Amino acid sequence: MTGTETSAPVRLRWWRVLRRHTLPHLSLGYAVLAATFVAYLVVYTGRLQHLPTPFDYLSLLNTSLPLIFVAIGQSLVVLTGGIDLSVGGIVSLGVAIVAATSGAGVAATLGWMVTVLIICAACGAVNGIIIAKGRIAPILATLATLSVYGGLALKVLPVPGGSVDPQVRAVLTNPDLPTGAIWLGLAVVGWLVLRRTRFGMRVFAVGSDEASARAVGIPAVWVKVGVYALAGLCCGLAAVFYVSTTTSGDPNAGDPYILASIAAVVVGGIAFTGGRGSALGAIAGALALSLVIDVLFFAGIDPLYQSLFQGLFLVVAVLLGGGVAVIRRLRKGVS
Amino acid sequence: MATDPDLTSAVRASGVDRSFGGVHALRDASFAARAGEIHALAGENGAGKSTMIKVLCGLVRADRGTVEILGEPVGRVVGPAARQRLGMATAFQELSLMPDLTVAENMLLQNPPRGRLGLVSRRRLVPEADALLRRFGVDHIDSAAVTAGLSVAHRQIVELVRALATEPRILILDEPTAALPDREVAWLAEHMRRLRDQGCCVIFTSHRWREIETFADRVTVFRNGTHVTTRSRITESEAVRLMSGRSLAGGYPDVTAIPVGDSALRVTDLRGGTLRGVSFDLRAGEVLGIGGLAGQGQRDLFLMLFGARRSAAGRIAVAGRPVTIRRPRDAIAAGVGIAYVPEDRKAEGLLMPMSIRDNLSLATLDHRSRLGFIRRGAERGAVRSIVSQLGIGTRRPQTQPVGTLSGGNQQKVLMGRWLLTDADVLLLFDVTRGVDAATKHDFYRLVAELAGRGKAVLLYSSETEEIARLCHRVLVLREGRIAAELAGPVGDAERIVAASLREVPGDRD
Amino acid sequence: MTDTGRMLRRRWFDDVTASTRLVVYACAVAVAILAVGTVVHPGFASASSVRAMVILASFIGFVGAGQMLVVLVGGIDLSMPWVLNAAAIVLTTSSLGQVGRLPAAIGLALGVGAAVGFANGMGVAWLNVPAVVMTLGMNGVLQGLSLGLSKGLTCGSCASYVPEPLRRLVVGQLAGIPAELLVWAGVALFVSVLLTLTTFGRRVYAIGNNPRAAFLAGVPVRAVTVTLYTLSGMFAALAGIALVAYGGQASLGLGDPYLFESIAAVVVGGVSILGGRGNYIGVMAGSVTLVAIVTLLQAKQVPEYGRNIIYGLVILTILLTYGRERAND
Amino acid sequence: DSSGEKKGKLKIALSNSFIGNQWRVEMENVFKAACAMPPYKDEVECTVFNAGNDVATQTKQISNLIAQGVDAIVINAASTSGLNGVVQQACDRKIVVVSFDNTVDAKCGLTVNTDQVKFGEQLAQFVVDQLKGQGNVVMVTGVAGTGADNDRNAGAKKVFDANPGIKVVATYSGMWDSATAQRQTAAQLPSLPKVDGIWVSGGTDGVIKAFVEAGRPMPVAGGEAENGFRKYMAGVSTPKVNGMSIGQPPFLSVISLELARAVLKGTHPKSSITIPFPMVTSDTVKVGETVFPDLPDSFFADFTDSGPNATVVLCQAAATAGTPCPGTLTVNLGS
Ligand SMILES: Nc1ncnc2c1ncn2[C@@H]1O[C@H](COP(=O)(O)OP(=O)(O)OP(=O)(O)O)[C@@H](O)[C@H]1O
Ligand SMILES: Nc1ncnc2c1ncn2[C@@H]1O[C@H](COP(=O)(O)OP(=O)(O)OP(=O)(O)O)[C@@H](O)[C@H]1O
Ligand SMILES: O[C@@H]1[C@@H](O)[C@H](O)OC[C@H]1O
Ligand SMILES: [Mg+2]
Ligand SMILES: [Mg+2]
Repeated sequence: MTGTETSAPVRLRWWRVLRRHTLPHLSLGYAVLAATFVAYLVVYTGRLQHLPTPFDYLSLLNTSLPLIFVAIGQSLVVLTGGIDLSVGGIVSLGVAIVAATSGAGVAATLGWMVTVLIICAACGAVNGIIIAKGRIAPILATLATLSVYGGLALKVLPVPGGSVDPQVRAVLTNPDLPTGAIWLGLAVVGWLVLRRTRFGMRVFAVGSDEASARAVGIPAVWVKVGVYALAGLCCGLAAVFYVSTTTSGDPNAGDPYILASIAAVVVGGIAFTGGRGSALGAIAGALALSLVIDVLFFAGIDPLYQSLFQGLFLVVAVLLGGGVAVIRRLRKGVS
Repeated sequence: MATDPDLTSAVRASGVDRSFGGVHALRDASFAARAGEIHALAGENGAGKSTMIKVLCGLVRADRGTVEILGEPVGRVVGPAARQRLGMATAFQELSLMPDLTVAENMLLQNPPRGRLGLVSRRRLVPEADALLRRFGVDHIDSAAVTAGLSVAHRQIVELVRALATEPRILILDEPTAALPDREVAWLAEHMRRLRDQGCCVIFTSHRWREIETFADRVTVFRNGTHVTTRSRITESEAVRLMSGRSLAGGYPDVTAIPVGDSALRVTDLRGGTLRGVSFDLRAGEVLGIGGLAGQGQRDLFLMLFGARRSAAGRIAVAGRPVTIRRPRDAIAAGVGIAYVPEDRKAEGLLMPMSIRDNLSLATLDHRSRLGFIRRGAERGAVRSIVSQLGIGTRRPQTQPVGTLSGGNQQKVLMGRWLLTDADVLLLFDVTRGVDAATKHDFYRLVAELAGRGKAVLLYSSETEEIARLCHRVLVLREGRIAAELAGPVGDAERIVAASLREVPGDRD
Repeated sequence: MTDTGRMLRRRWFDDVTASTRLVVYACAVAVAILAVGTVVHPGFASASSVRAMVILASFIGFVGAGQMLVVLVGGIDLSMPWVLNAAAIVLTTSSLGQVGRLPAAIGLALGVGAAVGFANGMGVAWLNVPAVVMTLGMNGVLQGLSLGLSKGLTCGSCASYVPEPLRRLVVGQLAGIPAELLVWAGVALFVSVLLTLTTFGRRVYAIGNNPRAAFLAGVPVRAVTVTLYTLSGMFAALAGIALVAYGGQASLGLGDPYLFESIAAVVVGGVSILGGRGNYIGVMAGSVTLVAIVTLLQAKQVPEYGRNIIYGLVILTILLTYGRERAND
Repeated sequence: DSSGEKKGKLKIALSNSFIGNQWRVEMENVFKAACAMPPYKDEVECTVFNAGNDVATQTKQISNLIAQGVDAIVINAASTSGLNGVVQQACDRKIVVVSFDNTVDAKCGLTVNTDQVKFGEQLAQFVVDQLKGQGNVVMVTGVAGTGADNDRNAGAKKVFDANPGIKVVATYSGMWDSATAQRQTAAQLPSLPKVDGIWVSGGTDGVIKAFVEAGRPMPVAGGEAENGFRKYMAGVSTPKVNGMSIGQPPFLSVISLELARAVLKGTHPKSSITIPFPMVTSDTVKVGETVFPDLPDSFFADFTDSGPNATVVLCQAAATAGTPCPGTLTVNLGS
């Protein structure tokens, strides 16, 4: 085995990299997404006697976008070995600001949206500084800032409300055209680019072993601050898309994203110990989690039992991932 | 003469203090090394060698004192990156490779190949890393492999190549040879000399005096965090005296008397992992060495005998009775008891923040408990007696965290844990790795004494010399099989090396 | 001072381990908040006020006990809210308010907690499911089962009151001391003895500090882990029993506030979230601290948003004071 | 599934947000019961869905309902404003949308609700009247950031501010949950002066229990329609409490169902409905009609309207088990 590989022609190298390095990280999220999608097609056609229509795909995409962005942010953080509970607070704050400032024309709205991105990134950076400079475990630091950012959201927008300009909506989450797909594509490209920057490599290095990363001269503190700031930015994007799909804001909007984003990251196959995984997996995970809701819907599950199936889905998805890993290990033999 | 006043110093540290919590790692320590020399830094475990190195390379901030690199004071600026820009490269004692990255990523992390748009070209990572490995003659390492899957020796090589490849003006290697097989040690020496000859300042640490003697142009000795002396010639016995403040009692124990005890551990056709059928019989009172090149199945053998890794097939009998060992608990309880002392005390042995007592009694809690409650009096007694028996340097064994002990004392605590189990079969896996000379000799005496008391010892060491000098008999492993059995005291390490190489195996593990 | 005296003092100080120091800090914070409270809001630290707060803290203390046990081995239990709720529902619907059925009902409720905890433990220890996932999923499973099987608590038997003796145990007095506090003291004694005097406790800390080393020293890592999650489930159930006794009847959503509270109490109590360090006295102090902060903010009529902000900032301050990890340069 | 489906049956779906309290369960139960009673039994095909307190999930459910081609959607929303986007899409496809309780802002949808500001006002006025304009009052509010909480609080504030003799000595949130309200009250009471009146947005029985446990004299109480509160009002539980109880009636779902049906059949104009809230005082509360000793404290007692002008009359089994009541159901949309 080893012998053939060392003398393998160069053209096989990409496959070697793919198999050893890329595939194992991507497989779980993709497999779960594929399985969920098949289940969706089955229950959908079973119920409605026809395949899903563009309308279904569009609304699936548009409603998933906020979770997808939060999940990307969460996956960056988890890749460094951390966790961010404050995503709920940051999304709420972003939503509150966009909603509270809406109705002042397209230009003003866009201006505020950019401002929101900056504010959310700043919130994330504050997390990063507390964690990296203050040396506080991420789960604890973000538990505290969750409360702070959530409080600010309530202050900014005491009652749900606001609106979004139809022109803005047509660009972000057009209900009739697949603009959402473009944004999703941009998110994927963004990740692929980030992964190929020195910063991106450093994120993995810090997540894999922070002490070693520091020893080889990687500024671990600033890498982490950067990662949390990026996570904040992702929450800001999620907030913008949230307001765009729902056409208004709610100061508690972010709450469901805390556990959902963690679940997406898990289903996406990113290791909680850091250093292993891909945001693309988390995107797949987020889509799968969104699809499960539709599967349950069309399967006609008694609403009282819905969370039972969602809980089972989570555990089973990860168990399957574990099973895949075990099989892969067995096939490779003990090394 | 305390400090070298040489003005041509490539690195110079003076009056450096550094403490961690209550532990003074360095006190008023000074160190200087010139360009164009190989400079060894010697001292017992905990003498402050690694801390000094970390201060030099900017990883640890000095509480007090000054550092100059190539004649420029660097103030108290911290950050290895700044030093790297000055041409300094370091390979650390606790390796600094990221386990989840590939070898290629680890090697090129700081300066990855760029493709279009200035982005990192992931396609060119592996070929470029391969080229580097080839340049240093170690292309048997797969640069596309995830680092965590590599053997310690291979990881050490990658760490070294990464440092060497920068063609540094100052190269610092902290215990580079501790995990290296002899052949790779020679490989490293060659590169150190080449760089020295090109005018590089090479600094390294080692606990193997032979290496210091043969490689180093000058030696600096540290003791208790301070500079003791810097000389170009120094004998081993004098060095040991300078390092420890005491002189070495004897060298290796006498192992000529061949024990004739009963079978303590009989292994028949053990397979699994890298093992492809290993059989032997270890007798009471015998020290049996396991030799061979690195990665020939030694580690798997020890782990499987102890139940820490699953075997695929094979039979094990302890004191003549067949036993099934699925997990360490089975091994501890098997017949007369099996004990395993690992080489990596930080990862596999000790609970650093917990007390010496807690660490010592962990494997024998059930012996000293009633209805699940720990019998504190009995525990205290047992701890006290083992502390004095092994001469563990502590005054508060019941409460002092084991992490505050020096490395040698930590290793003794780990040994003590297993002595408390009173197991008759001891699996000692490279227990002297990174242990200073004085403590090493304590261990040699202890091994001989245990064997003398009728214990059966299976011993592996990355220093072939130790196997040759400590064991009554040696089995040489090659590709998961016993390639040779050298009966009687081997005495000369060359015989083991020769047996390991007789049929030169491919470079793989 | 004599030499021996100085030596004794020194010895004592040296032996104060990091973990003990954290307990002292945690208690100091609780006292400090009460002191600040008295200054800004007279009567805040009166006997009756403190008593009321401590009783409320005991509920957090129960979930905190379970959370601490799993955190000690580097785990986490996110299934607390619905384990708690399920136990409360099981208790009322099986006791039907009758004293005679009480022992069985309590046993059943604790049994549900234990069973769920056991399942969590098996998933984490044997199937290698990350604790976050296993317990989060289990929370959903329990929510679905509780809602579905009790039909949303609208059934006739669901109306049952908690049998009176159990109610008295939470709201009554024993020799002038609220009985609930005696229960809490009992829990504290149990957890502390378990962790400090038994072989089990020693093994828990060993696993928390270095699971690989503990395993190689013969510690049954999986068995201990499963036991801890089982205990965690039982403590969540105990909190459910106590809460339903306190309020008289079960309701849906009873456990919701206790997820983050249990984690917050554990960390304010000086337990390392990475495992291996901490003890229950600190968690008790942490529980009191959390209740005191909220009570004080409400007493000052701070609006909701302000309460959230200040609560977060206070916890951050506490963390920055003694929750920091070791510097690495 | 679709076997019993007759051509011409109206498809009406209930999309509820969260199901974390008993009010919601009853609300769904009476909806299901109504659907199983004539005339709905023969004319309407009903379905029920829960989304949890998550706007994205509810949005997806409503999208799926649109895809299914339902005729009308009855909504209790996770957010006042968060569903505007998808509701608009439903309207665009000529689906009748009726929201109730937590209503939706979207202009195109119809609403069925009580007047929440008046709700707060009336309870406050009762407390003020009973105290003859003099005394200390405690306000226990609901879930911050929701429309109903804000409206109720605003109504109460207006009344209390207008009466200088009334002093609000404490305001805190009971989260519309009896257990939480009880705990918060227990914590506050020791440091409060004599309390003469309480105004509770939800969780009233919990607040009263806290007074009982603290051995405090029982204040005048204005609160929600929890069965537990009414037990105190009726003297079924001791002590007897002098109070007024206003309920948000769970049968809002049934009225919404009827409104949707009537609009679809063209028998009612497309207009929203405000119904009077059922209200009882300690003098008018009646065992078996507005309070039920055998049902849980957390049960909402107003599952049916009563009196000669009742909008809708339902039996107990409809609320507890979702089983149909005997006879035909008449819903009076008249006011
Ligand atoms: N990060 C740290 N935290 C606490 N103590 C430390 C730390 N680093 C080093 N020490 C302590 O400082 C002292 C000096 O350690 P150092 O690693 O410099 O010794 P060394 O000479 O390199 O020993 P060895 O030969 O075992 O590598 C030891 O007592 C060690 O326990
Ligand atoms: N920290 C660890 N490192 C490596 N392997 C581990 C570790 N913990 C558990 N294992 C694996 O788990 C297996 C059993 O571990 P453990 O002794 O903890 O189980 P146990 O609870 O004693 O089992 P049983 O319930 O069957 O007695 C071992 O074979 C080993 O492969
Ligand atoms: O309107 C409220 C309803 O939304 C909630 O679910 O239960 C209590 C009611 O007052
Ligand atoms: Mg060292
Ligand atoms: Mg076991």
